[in-house]
Amino acid sequence: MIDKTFKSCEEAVACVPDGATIMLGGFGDPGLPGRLLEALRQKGTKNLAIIHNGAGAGDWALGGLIKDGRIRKLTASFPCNPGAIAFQELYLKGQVELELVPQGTLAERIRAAGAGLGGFFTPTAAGTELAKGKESRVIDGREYVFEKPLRADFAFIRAHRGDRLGNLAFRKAMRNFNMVMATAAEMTIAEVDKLVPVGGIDPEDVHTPGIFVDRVVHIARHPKLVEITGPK
Amino acid sequence: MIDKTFKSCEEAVACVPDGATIMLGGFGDPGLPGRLLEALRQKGTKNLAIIHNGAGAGDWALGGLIKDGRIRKLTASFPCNPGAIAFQELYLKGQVELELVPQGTLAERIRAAGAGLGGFFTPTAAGTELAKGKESRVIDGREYVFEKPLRADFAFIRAHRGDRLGNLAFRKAMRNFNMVMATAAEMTIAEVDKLVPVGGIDPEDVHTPGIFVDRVVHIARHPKLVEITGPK
Amino acid sequence: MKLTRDGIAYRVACDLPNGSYVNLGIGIPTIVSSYLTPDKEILFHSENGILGMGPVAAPGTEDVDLVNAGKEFVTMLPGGAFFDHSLSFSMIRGGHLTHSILGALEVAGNGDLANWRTPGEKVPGVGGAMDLAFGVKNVWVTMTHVTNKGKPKILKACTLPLTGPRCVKRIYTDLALIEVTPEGLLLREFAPGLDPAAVQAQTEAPLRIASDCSAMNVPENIKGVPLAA
Amino acid sequence: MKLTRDGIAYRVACDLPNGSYVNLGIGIPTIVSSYLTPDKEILFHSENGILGMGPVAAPGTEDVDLVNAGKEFVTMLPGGAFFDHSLSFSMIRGGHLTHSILGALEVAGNGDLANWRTPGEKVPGVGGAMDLAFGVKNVWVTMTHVTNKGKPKILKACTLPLTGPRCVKRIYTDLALIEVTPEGLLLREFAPGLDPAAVQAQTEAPLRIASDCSAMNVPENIKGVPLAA
Repeated sequence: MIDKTFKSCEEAVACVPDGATIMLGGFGDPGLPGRLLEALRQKGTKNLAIIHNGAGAGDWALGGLIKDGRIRKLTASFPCNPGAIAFQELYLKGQVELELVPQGTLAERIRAAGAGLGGFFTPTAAGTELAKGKESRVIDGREYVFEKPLRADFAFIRAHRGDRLGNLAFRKAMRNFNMVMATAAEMTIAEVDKLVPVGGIDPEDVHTPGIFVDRVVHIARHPKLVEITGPK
Repeated sequence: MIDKTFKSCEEAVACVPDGATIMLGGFGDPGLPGRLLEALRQKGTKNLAIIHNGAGAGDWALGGLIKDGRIRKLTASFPCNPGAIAFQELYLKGQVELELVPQGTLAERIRAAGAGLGGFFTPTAAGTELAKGKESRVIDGREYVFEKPLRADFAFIRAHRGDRLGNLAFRKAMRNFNMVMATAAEMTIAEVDKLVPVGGIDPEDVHTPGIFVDRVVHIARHPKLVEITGPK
Repeated sequence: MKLTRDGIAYRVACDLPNGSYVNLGIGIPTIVSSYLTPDKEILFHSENGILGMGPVAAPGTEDVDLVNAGKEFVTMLPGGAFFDHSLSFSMIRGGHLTHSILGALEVAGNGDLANWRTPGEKVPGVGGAMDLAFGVKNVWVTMTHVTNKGKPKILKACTLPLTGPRCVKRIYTDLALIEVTPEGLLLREFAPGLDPAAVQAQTEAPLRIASDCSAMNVPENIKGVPLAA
Repeated sequence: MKLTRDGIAYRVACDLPNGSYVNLGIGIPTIVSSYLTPDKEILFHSENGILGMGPVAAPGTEDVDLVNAGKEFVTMLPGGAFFDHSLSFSMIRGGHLTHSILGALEVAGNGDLANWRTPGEKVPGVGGAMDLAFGVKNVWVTMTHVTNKGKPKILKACTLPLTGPRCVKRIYTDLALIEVTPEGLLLREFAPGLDPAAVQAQTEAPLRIASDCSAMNVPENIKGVPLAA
């Protein structure tokens, strides 16, 4: 029998070594695997390279890891979000590296890794500061920039429902980066709001098939993330 | 008010000119827009370039169009399917052009067009006969082949449910090429088994958002396609 | 007279055709949806995987899993859809959205747009701005015509790093509606009480005057909210 | 003795570990799923957008919207999923499937595979064969050891156009189980009643003999179906 469930976030992240590269899903709170990150923070793991759209907020989850000085590099599209004070302090002191990637290029580079591609040409950023040093090519009269796939050792994601096979279903705006990140890491660890029996997610409703998911942890939502309307 | 519905397949395909390039969804019968093709056949449209996984079967839909000599070119991965007698006869007489593309590369080239990319590097076919004449590149120690996006003037697709905004939901194995093709044509025309009111497809269950769909025709399933178990 | 922020948004809303698929940036653009007339059906897109987004959620009805690209709690309208970032940016980059309404720091006469790096800013961030600038058919800018210090923002050439070259199609400001054409900027409308010369005086790039150039038809207020003052 | 087609499929089934994600090609590979023991949970993939596929549908229970890559009506097991061609080939090309079980016309000592162009064939077709050959971690070939005319199919070098270079990891035939290693082919097992020399006699490529090389442990029949004859 296949059983990808883990009893706790602590057990699920126990194998993450110092120096690991971690993709981190979520956009704002929806789909943010905050409890996995908090477990990693408690464990003391350091020297991490994080791939995420923003730079965390406050002193919880990614914000907390950054505040504790555990991050050596951030690959992000929008690290200047107002709450990302911890990152911004470190960045201005030169204590953390930043790779700035346009949001769509970030998603596409992650998808390319998961889809086994060697890279792609995107029009986004051609001729701008963010294309400096990158190969460009005119294809059918338009200028494109070459972008390489972006992989990670781990992907931390959060879904609404999951089963022991690793099948996941998201809710409303939770899908965001979680679906592509699940495909692009050596090991994908999912935090789920609800654990359902196999067959509990209709095959039509599986957003991320279990083939992409290695570990599933069922954990009640963080108190900060109170469900106001009822879940589906 | 947005209303993308058309009363009949004849009206929906009336604007397709001779010489058009048409993407054709479906893999086997599931998701095959056979009634749209039959309407095109009745209209007498000719000199068509078709992009489809196979080469049709028998003398209905794509098989019928080919038998009637309306196709100048086929881009496909598997035109040697046993039923594709009409195509095979024409091909052996040199009366139709064939561009043979591995199935995954076909799907990915169509997706690249829909996603606004200029092309991508795929490992598939590197060093084989199907990569001859194509640019190749070693990236991180592996050989890749450069593939360009594949667009069309029209995409003909079939879904199970649709609404007047063009939102579509498929059933079981109907999704296949339909979802990427909907994104890669100047005009996407969908044949749907059921027309539902706006809101009748839950936002979680929309597989192809209406932004990708221009015309929707509600038409009972072809008699050959009898539903044996009940639909969802 | 000048248009207020609501006035600029109102003027944009008048021009969005029925059936548009629109991404609204932060700031003035977000107000646009408030001024759509009920005869038009328009679908709003959010980068984080939403099409058919409704207004901001009323207090007490927020759904914690439903935020827009600005992290505000929002609602859905019937006929909407959820999807992931990959498909969301296929919609943007692939040219499927019809309109991107953005704020700007500078726009040049050739349509160059600069809106991602502010002069004093120390931590850069680009978000989805470049994807929108490069991908969407109609990039419409909303902004004040000049800076706080009265300096023109519509320039012969941008001085800040570009978001996208030659991408802006229209500029909606508190003073004017300007179209970007292959021959340069074309003044289409000016705020009530101004004239073309007054607009040109606050614009560094040269303006051609449309043959039917006229004063904007914007009411002074709607439901008590001033549109022009 | 030789293994039957069912015997080859049985031998493959013995080697598939619990938790595998497997794509089965047309022919002998499709029979593999019949010989899995209930202690193993294995998910079968079909190129046209299915994971967790069950057996072929019983007559009268077919669902017209549910076919496999061979266009047969199939069923679903609990825990399966439907998706589109794009995600389906991401699974293949991205290395997510653990096993691809394919038929072959020729295999070379270095793992080169030829299975897409038959010698006499006039209309070519490749389908998903190349994507599987290039993308999946474990490409396992099932075939008869020699052609109808008795010619070896395991060659020093393929003569037919390649499906993929150096992709085959194991070869399961009616005569042998051979592993492809960086040092060439390694004979692991031979059919009951044969010996390594008899296998080499029908194999063009040189075989090394595994230190634990032994006769296959395959019953003569299961539920009345002969596995070896």
